[in-house]
Amino acid sequence: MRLTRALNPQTIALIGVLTINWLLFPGFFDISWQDGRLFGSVIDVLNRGVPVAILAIGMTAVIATKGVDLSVGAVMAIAGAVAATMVTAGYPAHLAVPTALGAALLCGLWNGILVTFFAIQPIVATLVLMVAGRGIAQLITEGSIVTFADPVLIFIGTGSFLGMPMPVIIAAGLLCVSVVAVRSTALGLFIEAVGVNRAAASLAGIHSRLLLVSIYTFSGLCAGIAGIIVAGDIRGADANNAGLWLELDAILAVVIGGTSLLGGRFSIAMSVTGAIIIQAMNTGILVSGFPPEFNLVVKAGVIILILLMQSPLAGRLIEARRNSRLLSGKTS
Amino acid sequence: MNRSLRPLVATAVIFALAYAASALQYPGMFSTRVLGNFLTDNAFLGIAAVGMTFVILSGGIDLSVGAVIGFTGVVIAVLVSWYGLHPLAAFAVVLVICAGFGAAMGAAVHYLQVPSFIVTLAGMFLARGVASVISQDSIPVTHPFYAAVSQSYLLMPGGGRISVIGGLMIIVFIVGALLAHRTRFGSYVYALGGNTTSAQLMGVPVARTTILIYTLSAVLSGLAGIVFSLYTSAGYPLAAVGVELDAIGAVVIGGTLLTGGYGFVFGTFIGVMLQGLVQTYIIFDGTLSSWWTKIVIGGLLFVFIVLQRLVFSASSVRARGFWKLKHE
Amino acid sequence: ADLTVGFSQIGSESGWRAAETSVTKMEAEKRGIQLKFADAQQKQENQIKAIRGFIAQGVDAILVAPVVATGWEAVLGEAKDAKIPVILLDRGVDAPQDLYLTSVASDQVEEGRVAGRWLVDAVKDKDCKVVELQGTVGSTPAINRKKGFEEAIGGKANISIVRSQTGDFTRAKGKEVMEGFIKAENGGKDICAVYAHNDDMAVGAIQAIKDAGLKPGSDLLVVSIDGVPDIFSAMAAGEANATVELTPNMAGPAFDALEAYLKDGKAPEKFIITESKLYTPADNPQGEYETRKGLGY
Amino acid sequence: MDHGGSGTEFVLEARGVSKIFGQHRALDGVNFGLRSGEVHALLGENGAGKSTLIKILTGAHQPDAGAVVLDGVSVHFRDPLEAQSYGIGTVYQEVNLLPNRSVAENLFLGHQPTRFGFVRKSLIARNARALLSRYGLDIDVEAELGSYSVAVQQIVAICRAVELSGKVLVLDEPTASLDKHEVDRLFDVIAKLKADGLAIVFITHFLDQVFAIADRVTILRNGKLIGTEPLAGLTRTDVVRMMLGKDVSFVPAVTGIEERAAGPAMVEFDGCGKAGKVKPFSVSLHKGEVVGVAGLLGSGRTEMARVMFGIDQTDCGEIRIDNRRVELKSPAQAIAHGFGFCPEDRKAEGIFGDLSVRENIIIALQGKLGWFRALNRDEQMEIAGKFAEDLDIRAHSHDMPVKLLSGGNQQKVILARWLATDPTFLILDEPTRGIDVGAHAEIVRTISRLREDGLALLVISSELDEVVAYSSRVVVMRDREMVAELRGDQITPSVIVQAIAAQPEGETA
Ligand SMILES: Nc1ncnc2c1ncn2[C@@H]1O[C@H](COP(=O)(O)OP(=O)(O)OP(=O)(O)O)[C@@H](O)[C@H]1O
Ligand SMILES: Nc1ncnc2c1ncn2[C@@H]1O[C@H](COP(=O)(O)OP(=O)(O)OP(=O)(O)O)[C@@H](O)[C@H]1O
Ligand SMILES: O[C@@H]1[C@@H](O)[C@H](O)OC[C@H]1O
Ligand SMILES: [Mg+2]
Ligand SMILES: [Mg+2]
Repeated sequence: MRLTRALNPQTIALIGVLTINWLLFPGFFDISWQDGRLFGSVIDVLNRGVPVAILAIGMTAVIATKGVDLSVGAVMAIAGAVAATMVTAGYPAHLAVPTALGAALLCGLWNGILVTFFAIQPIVATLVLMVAGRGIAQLITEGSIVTFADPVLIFIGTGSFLGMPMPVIIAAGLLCVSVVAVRSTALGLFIEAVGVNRAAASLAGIHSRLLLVSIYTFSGLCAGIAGIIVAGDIRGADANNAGLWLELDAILAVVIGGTSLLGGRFSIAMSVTGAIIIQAMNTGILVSGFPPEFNLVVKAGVIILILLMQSPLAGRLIEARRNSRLLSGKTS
Repeated sequence: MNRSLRPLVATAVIFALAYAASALQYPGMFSTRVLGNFLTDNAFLGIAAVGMTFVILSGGIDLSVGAVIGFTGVVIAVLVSWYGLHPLAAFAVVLVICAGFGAAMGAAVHYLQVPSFIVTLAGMFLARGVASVISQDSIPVTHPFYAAVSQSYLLMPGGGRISVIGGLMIIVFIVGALLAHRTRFGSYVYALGGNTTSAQLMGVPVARTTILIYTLSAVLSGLAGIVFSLYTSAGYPLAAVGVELDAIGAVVIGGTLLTGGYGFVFGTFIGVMLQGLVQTYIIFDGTLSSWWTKIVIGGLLFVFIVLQRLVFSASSVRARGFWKLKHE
Repeated sequence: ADLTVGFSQIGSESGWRAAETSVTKMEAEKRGIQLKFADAQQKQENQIKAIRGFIAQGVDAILVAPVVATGWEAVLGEAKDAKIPVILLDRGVDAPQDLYLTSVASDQVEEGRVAGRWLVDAVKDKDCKVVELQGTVGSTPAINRKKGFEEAIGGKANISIVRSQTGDFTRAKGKEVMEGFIKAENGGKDICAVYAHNDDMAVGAIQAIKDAGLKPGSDLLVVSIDGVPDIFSAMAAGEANATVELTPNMAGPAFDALEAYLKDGKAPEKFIITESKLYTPADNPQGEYETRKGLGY
Repeated sequence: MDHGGSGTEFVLEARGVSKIFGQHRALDGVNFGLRSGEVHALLGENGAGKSTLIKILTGAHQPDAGAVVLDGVSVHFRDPLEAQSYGIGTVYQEVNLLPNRSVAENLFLGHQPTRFGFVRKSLIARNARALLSRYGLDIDVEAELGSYSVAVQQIVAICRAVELSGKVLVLDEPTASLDKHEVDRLFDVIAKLKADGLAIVFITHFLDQVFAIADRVTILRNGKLIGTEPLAGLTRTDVVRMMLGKDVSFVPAVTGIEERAAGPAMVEFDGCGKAGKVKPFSVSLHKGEVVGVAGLLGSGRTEMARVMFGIDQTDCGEIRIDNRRVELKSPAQAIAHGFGFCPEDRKAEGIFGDLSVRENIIIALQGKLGWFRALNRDEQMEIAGKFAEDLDIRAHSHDMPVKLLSGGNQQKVILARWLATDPTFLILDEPTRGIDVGAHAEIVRTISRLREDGLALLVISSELDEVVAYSSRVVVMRDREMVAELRGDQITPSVIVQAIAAQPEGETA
């Protein structure tokens, strides 16, 4: 039982991608200790996978409620822009970071209100901020890349703790906190209930509106954290490019992780695994030396493979074989 | 008036009002020239949006649209410029390729039961990817046929032009509307959007219909790619990035529900025109910075959606009465 | 002399382009030209729409920074029919030359060559493995800068490009790709130089090099293109070795040519090529940084 | 697997059909034969496999073993469309057609007449009107189906199936949401079709209806065939015994349960109502009391319950609990006061299809406890196990998705959900709809037991026998208005029927 659960399609896919990376680049698993931190391709996969992984944490909750949040990329840009402009204007990081997170929170709240109280379909409601949000971010930076030297922000993006890159620590922390929050309280059950049948959830006494608004707000918050990390990483806020198209990667991560876009059952940890799979693939392309024009084709191929593996069809084929065995076993 | 037509009429009225308001501010916008430009400049978007309408009506989504446009352009350019094929022959070839591509996506959606969002996302990567593998550079198409097409147009009074591609878009909209509202296939599309299980039990050929829907969307994206190629006389793998989002926006602004089952092809036309109007207005204004442009586009999208929401709920509260509001 | 000029800009994808936009606005203001600005958000179709919109409004001239080279014939023809002069900024087009008044642009192939020649001089006869950070796959500057650089190092057996990937012209991707290169090339010890198609990617790469415990500027040479402020501050810190300037002031020469043309019908030169000037630490990087800081990069 | 074209008396036949879902054998070597010109009732407990069998017969499921034989020839229907093309029309259980399309389109979807490839809309509308008028339904056929009540939708579904059935008509619980008048009409139609030589399969849990129209019955239990017999020789008790494998004393014939008006009321709705939905009504309940609510379809019973549960907020009057005035702004508040509500539309408002039986049972309790006081798995298991046992919920595992349970078991799960919250006041809207005789009796018994335990219950039901059996008072609704409150001796089916049918005072027929 334990073993079969560990051997889910996601784990197999991750192992597969890592193995291919290793075949293409034998040094893939080499890890060394350098300047007080771990150093190697595998660490890069984790570190670079962080923004999508963090987005995916929030996105999982949103998708579990049958929604989707297209604005996370833009919200990342906003958070980065706020933090960067504040520190360059001389505010200390301990003020800039909360303000940036607050801005991201507000963005999420806005989405939540549109979805819940205006009853606008999530994909459209968040499309608004996806388009306008990047504009807002650029408005804050006035179109330029705001470079900063604030040590705290830079530490958030590039520092390390116990040898691990700071972003990985933050993501791991967020993962733990959110898994505990949903699984050791009734939150997870409520989220699934609202995603499966919102009308029934309301009748069962679940405050579904409050829950939905909180979840979009949480997704905004996650995007804010990712935005600050990305800004800290390059020591600057690039409003035009930060988080560009990452919403698609985040959704993809969630789906690869096995959460259905139709809402209901979800697993945050699996979504994070999905994010790591995507990054392993990207890093694999980088170290393997493929010409860049093949990047998208490779990506498409891997996605198709993973989805084939996960498809209910595969499950049904297995089931059909088992049933016919069961039945023939009976007659004999 | 038929109640279900109300959102459509509302959208049309919003467009008329918005156009009147912009024309008051910039009288130059009220000319056949600008109207003609609306048609020509949005032809590829409009054609792709018709396909998107079908997909959305059926409860799905197609993210591969922009990539297919880019891919089509590159293939046409390669066939015409490198292999000397006549453009019409090249068009036929790409439409067949697109049909196969769409059918494969539809089959994946149906048989593998993978959400269309993901299938078409993979399709998007694949189409863009193959296009850039074929050529990274933009390839010019120089062929007398292209010149002839771009020089043929209907002159309207006031100097406006209805170009071949603008006319083609109108034809696609008419055919699309007939297909959606007047054929069995159309009713199957709505049936899928209403409730797939019911549709299946009622005898709708779900597999065939799903495959046809994505085939139609891909073929129309291919046609949009042909139009784009005529529009720019070139093929470029990065062409039409993000057009799928514009198309989704047009469909939704046009009153079609993203959850499927409700909407009109003609609404999409108004949606496309509204987006064209917003862009033209911003250009006439000419003072918006890069960022204000984005903010204003997002803001207007918001306004249109909210307006529509209001109209839609106004029309449903009264007529659906007491027993449908339950589901809140 | 109240001129109205429409300007169709590609977008705001890089620091350099933001600077070009703001310099263009400043130049217009300086001359009392009313500038109608349209941001195309990276899409050619939007640029065509914008040009059509400018024609419908009857502007006096149009500036375009074309996102791709192809596909302009029809719309430029319309501008010509409407007798509106068009000036191309910073990138060229594949269209008959009579369709535009002039083109103010750098020679992107030359930019690549300048960078390449600098490297050839810098490494002399030493063996040098170069990693290349390309711009957006398929964009003209990426294609041309690659070509120019390869030309310049062409005859040299000791210099070779060992890895080349796209960094999408952004810092973040530049950093990520460089990290990959470092891992793939023996912790970066085998790499002798980085060539980035723009400074933003180079800035990202410099950070990746530092993170790997190597010294950019000495362990690995860094050469790139654009001349944005941040690369000068890196140069001042000894972390970058050379950049090829791409001036954001394309509009100045363009407006000069336009004004002369409108005044006495003097057709300007068809191609006004801006200088692709090489800057190295010898060129007072700190001073360059200060002068550029306020230009909206 | 081909059984060849040997002559047979049956139009449609299942031979040794088996179907396995996951680990569960829903059908096990079942034989079933259908003759022309007969009404064949298919009976069995909830979850016996009736719906599964007809889904296999009509191409909606594929059998894992065995064969479907049409006119003596083994067939493999790929999908319902193919079955339709052979003249098999079906009303599936709980399928609501397409709420987003017009009535006319729902009737003719898939075989709309066309000209030059275009659908002939006006012809379809005309045909639709003609078809529906045969059932006495005169509605706008171009309006969306979803804008009509469940009853209307059910009739449309039946019309559609009849229209498609050249040979075989299959009706899976078609009468669950119809009232007597409409059922009678349906039976007239069935009689006519039978005379025309159609073969008709009829599934229901109303034994009266079986005895009214069926010629033969086939009984399934636990996926196995118990037998097929002519109805003529059978009594109700025989049928029930075959279905359940044991005897059941059906609804105890007690009437006139004594009122507990002594002492103060526990909950009082005093002049509550909601404009446009239900006119002001006054109902009060004491501990240990069941108030029945009777009325025709659409008389506003559900709307009354919704106001009572805080789903719709009353816009007049006041609500008192133990003589203290309270506001009910949401179901959550009502639940906090000890209320519970089993909705009528089980699928749309009741069950969480993808969640497990266990989660479906504990969810309201958890909702009451809040986000932080989470029940752990063992606690959940214990609660689910207890109530599943109390209510005899048949699920092979409490971790299986509830959507895989049969309808009756789903209904019991929802009841269990509310019992788990230890309520003081429970509102049940049509709790026995679609439930088999055994479960039906059990639910009626449960209601009585809960009453004895001191709960106050408000039970909406269309089955007057049942209402009479457990109510100490009966509220009658008509035209969204509470028109009578019957007590004591007045609680008999005939008095209730009179109250339902009477014209309001001062009005003439
Ligand atoms: N798709 C499915 N997957 C798994 N199990 C299923 C599925 N459909 C039905 N079952 C199971 O098969 C059994 C038979 O179900 P079926 O719906 O045929 O019962 P039924 O006799 O029609 O009951 P009811 O009277 O409640 O409608 C039940 O135990 C049910 O849980
Ligand atoms: N068959 C119908 N025809 C017309 N109107 C209907 C019908 N069914 C319901 N309605 C409308 O819905 C209102 C309230 O319905 P509600 O569901 O509360 O009634 P109900 O008595 O609970 O009936 P049901 O037993 O079907 O639930 C009615 O007053 C009526 O206006
Ligand atoms: O960095 C610049 C890039 O963003 C732009 O698109 O073209 C010129 C480049 O130098
Ligand atoms: Mg059934
Ligand atoms: Mg009711």
